Amino acid sequence: MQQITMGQAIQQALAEEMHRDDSVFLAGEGIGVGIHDSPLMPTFGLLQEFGAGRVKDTPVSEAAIAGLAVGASVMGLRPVVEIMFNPFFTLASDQIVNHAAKLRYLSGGKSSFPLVVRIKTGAGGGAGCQHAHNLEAWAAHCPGLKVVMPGTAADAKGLLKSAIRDDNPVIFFEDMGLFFYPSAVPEEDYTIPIGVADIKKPGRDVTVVTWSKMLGVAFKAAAVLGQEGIDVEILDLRTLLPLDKEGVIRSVQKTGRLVVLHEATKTGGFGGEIAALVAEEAFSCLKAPIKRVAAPDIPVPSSLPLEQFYMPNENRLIEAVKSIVD
Amino acid sequence: MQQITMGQAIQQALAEEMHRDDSVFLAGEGIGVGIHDSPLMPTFGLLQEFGAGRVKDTPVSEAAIAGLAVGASVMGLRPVVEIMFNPFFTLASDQIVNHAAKLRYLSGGKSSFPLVVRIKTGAGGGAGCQHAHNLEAWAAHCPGLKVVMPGTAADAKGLLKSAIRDDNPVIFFEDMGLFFYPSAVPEEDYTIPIGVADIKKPGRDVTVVTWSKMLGVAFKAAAVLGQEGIDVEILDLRTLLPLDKEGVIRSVQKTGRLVVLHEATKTGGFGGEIAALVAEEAFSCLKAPIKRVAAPDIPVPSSLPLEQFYMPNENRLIEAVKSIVD
Amino acid sequence: MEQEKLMLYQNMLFIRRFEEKLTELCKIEGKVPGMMILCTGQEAVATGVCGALEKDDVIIGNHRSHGHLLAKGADPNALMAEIFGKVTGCNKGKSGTLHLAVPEVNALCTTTVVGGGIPIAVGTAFAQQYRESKAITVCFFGDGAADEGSFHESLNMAALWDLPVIFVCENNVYSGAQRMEEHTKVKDIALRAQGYGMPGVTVDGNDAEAVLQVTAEARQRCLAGEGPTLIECKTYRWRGHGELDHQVYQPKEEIAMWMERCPIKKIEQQLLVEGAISREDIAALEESIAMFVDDAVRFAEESPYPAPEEALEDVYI
Amino acid sequence: MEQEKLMLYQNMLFIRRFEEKLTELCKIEGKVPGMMILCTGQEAVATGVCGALEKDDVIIGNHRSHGHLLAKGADPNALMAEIFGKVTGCNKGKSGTLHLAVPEVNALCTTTVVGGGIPIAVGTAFAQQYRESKAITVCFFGDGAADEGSFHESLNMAALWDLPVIFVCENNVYSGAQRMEEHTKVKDIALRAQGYGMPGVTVDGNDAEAVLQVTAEARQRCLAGEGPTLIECKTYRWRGHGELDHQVYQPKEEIAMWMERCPIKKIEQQLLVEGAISREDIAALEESIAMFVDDAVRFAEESPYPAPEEALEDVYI
Ligand SMILES: Cc1ncc(C[n+]2csc(CCOP(=O)(O)OP(=O)(O)O)c2C)c(N)n1
Ligand SMILES: Cc1ncc(C[n+]2csc(CCOP(=O)(O)OP(=O)(O)O)c2C)c(N)n1
Ligand SMILES: [Mg+2]
Ligand SMILES: [Mg+2]
Repeated sequence: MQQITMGQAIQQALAEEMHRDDSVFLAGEGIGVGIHDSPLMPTFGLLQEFGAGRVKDTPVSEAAIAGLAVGASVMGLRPVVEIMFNPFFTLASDQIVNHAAKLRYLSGGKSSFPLVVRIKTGAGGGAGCQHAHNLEAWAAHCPGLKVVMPGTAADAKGLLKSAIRDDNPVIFFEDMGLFFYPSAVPEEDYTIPIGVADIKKPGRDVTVVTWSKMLGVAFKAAAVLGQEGIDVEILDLRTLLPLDKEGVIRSVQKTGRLVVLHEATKTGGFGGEIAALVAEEAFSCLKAPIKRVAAPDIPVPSSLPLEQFYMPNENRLIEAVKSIVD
Repeated sequence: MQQITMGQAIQQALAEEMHRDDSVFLAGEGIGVGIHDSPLMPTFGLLQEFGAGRVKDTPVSEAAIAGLAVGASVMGLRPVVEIMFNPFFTLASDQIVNHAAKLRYLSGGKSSFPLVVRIKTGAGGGAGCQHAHNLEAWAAHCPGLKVVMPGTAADAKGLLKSAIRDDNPVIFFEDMGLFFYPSAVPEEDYTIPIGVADIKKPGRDVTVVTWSKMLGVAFKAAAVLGQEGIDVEILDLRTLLPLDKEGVIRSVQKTGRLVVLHEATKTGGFGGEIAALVAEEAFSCLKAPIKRVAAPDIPVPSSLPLEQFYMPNENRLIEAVKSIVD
Repeated sequence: MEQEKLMLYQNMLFIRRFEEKLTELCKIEGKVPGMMILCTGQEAVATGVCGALEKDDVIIGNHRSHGHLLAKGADPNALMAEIFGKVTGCNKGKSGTLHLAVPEVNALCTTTVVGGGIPIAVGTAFAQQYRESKAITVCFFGDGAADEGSFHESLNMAALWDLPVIFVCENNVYSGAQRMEEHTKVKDIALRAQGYGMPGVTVDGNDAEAVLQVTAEARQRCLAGEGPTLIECKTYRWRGHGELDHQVYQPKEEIAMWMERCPIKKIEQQLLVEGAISREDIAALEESIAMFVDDAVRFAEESPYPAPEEALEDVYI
Repeated sequence: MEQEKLMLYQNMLFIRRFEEKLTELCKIEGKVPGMMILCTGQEAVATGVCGALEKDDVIIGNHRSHGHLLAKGADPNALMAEIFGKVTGCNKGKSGTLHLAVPEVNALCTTTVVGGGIPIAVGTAFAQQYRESKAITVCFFGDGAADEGSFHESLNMAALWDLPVIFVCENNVYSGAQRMEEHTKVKDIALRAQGYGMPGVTVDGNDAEAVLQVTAEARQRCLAGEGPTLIECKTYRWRGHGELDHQVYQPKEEIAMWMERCPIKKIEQQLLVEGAISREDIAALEESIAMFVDDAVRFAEESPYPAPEEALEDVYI
């Protein structure tokens, strides 16, 4: 299998879908000619391959970019637009939430809006809180949207393909921390279904539900805990909306314990939804309190040690797991 | 005590604070000369009383309205701006989330942003999903903001006064369904502290945590359940951020059972946070699963019977309570 | 030409009577949910613009769109039923009066978010350019919407890419309760077109023929690949923002003055003078329109509401 | 006048050397976190504008604001330490290079959200008007930011209310990797001012004196209650968008051409010709600046990082 980064995996997914279907086009700020000319960036080389008619560099106009996707999709095209960094989702959010998510419903099911909004996300670059602010919980609170947030290159490729082929608006979060590390990705054309969580590591004692970059943290913690005889099951949510409730419940039924891990700040984060789901529908299996490991309720600071303090890490996860496994 | 509506209570709070402190000013669409000239509307008569210098009717420009508040507040004024309907929060959200909430942090604590954003919210008017979309969970996921959502006229008045006097940005949600029904409101100058939940009805058997308009639904259900011998404690959250964790936990420690009730759609709603909090910090007191009663995961439909179906009601709450009390 | 004039007249009259009926219905408690926002007095814009369009052309509407939709050919029964919230409505009761969508006539989206339709029109026009179709997009919005950021971003992008879209700003003097001079310092919204490098035209929005004419020209430019146009139609809102608005801020004389300039009366006079139509023709037309409108109301009233659980449908495909 | 020219020269030179040092530091792995976005070549805008301001005047910056802040009088040590993420930085390490705030000199907010500072400038100017203070606000942003909706809403509102604010569009030909003509069809951003009913001025952004002059005039208009001005400063970004940008899209000849037009060299030549300064003076100045910059770096390097838990402070007051 090829060893490629998530940036490259996304690139492949975009290119393959553009070859497959000429109704797919891309738009966004700097997606054609960009200020970062690294071949590991998701849209690298696509302008050269597909031309300026299908790879549209746009002005710095997030609302218009999102509206472009809404309007083009109702006409039967399959736009894949990019919001450069997650905090700028705010600027596109009227189009995404009040339009992309609702217009099908408002049409009484007559129209559809097969669009994808790719959003780069994740702290760790030292750029501070106006570049890093994980807002997947916002998108996941909007019926009509699907919300995908992969944690591996292989998942990113398969899920992005599904997102592009999906007839509903899909918000696709890409953690930039994953753009640069290679891992195994199948060569052939494949898709991964939206709405299905994945057991990345089976385990007996405790379920860790996580997504995106935090998957790596979960693995690190699981390795340490394994040595201490605690067998962690890692459930990678992959999709936040529609939520794979059965997948989550099944795992907790097995282990009886749950820790949710995400990078976004704790209060109001999507971890609350997972905990609530389990406390509602799998209560009787629970042997211990449900723990959440997440960023503290602060904006992402810029200074290195502060940013590290912000970021949830394996130590905090290990501590949380141990506090409920005796 | 005077019997006034929440609209009038807000009016009084605004007028009294404007009299008290000339750094308070209002801005928003149609807050001076409005298309609704009902004396029950929150800003009715204030233009006449305070003049066009302090009651600023603005163009339809939500981002600029919010930015106006950010800039004016850092200069020491105390802006109270209005976003006409909750879905339009999206258009102001960059200013609110990336600026109002973060700029104090980014200044290293040197600057402060004592602003209030009033947002009218709530389904029930038949206007459909672009006018009604309860997004308090978005605001509550943003460190740096305070989020208030009163359920009675008296609370609205006292909390709005606190919000205006608070040195932090406060998002103040007003459910329009409460604008028109009178209830008792103290005459004298008083404030209600932000961050303190209120037991609106003490009870023994089950805690219902709710806020805003749903408080009325909780009371209706509690009356019925009371007759059947189930003693409901109604905890009105009033403030979502900072969250009164102790208040919630104390109540659940007493009753051992929790139902969260809110009007917003269920998945990703702030009910998840409450459930998660309790499942994490008061797990051992829980005698039954935690239930959430909320709107289904759909946009607010316009047609009357559909909108009624959308709206959480006492029957659903009664059913949820009964399912965990035996 | 005569034919065109007649068509404009009939369409305007239909819209007028359709909405007058809504004014009546509004007064009956619980008949029609939500707000009721009418275009009475502005009918020349909808009919003039749509008169220059082909079926394949797309229109994007706003909160004041009954006229746009009817002018584009939407079925009045389905509209009326939707306004009533009935299951036979064009959107099964999910939309109501404020966000009517009628894809059958390429009225693809109506949005009540002020300015919200403008970026979407950029998208539909982009699709038309991408597919090299011979159709264009028209986006209707008000003078107030021209203050929204979405207006700016969209016009810049549309001009940049020479998209086949016409931006129709229906300047009816008011944005909510604000007069034009209370929400912007410029006298003409059309002025702003220069800032994007596109032509901006001002036209008498109460003259349906003039509106049709400038629209047709702009449409030709679109089809020739010469890009978008901003057309500002100067007109007036006879009624309040919505039917609950008591118009306390609208000078009575101003309303009277504009009622003098009724777009329907204007064209009716011309048709009478030119002998293209007689008083009897008008009476007959009025009667037939009344019948259609009554039919629509009957259809709406007799139609059932959707079953409550149908609220759960149509979120996803 | 001579004095002013000298001041502009010194300020520009300081900014240049300060940022050249950052270019160096960037190459050392882990020295300075985040992006590094410099204004090299554009110094005349910051210094010219701030040269016309008083201490009480407020400036609002963007992602490319080192120059703005230094020109407004910010302490270079505190800036450098902040850029390093140290606790002695002007924002205790929370901000870093991209959102430096220096309230001490009324540099109240720097935001890296493109266009995000423009509505805030409306707010600070509103407060100045409300309090009838004799101060004004200046908002710096780029040509790219002029495509954001926030630009539009803000300029309209500022003009409507005659707010004392100057909108300074630093047109450095590029918005990210897009040339001006790739992101808008207009040649001059200043043109857009008409659409809001405010004056729009274009000025050579590499001529610090000219910039100071138009700013001073606009400031007078603000203070006279005549409202805002949009000033477009035509300049050029010598370096990439940030220090990681390899500038593949920037023609070498274009860069060379603009380096010929260096704002610092230009004024230096004049000062030399006019005899206001000698080669020796320049050498001495360079030396003194180098010392200050080195001091700043030393201060930053020797300062401790904040303790991790300090991340929890300063969210609320
Ligand atoms: C984003 C947004 N802000 C505010 C409103 C409330 N609102 C509805 S219509 C309107 C005025 C719009 O004026 P204009 O664009 O001139 O259209 P007109 O009503 O005159 O046809 C306002 C403020 C809204 N629907 N959407
Ligand atoms: C809202 C937003 N969108 C995108 C970006 C990413 N970005 C940073 S700077 C920039 C280009 C800005 O160009 P311009 O306004 O001309 O300023 P310049 O960099 O040329 O000084 C972009 C797109 C951002 N920071 N904020
Ligand atoms: Mg109008
Ligand atoms: Mg630029």
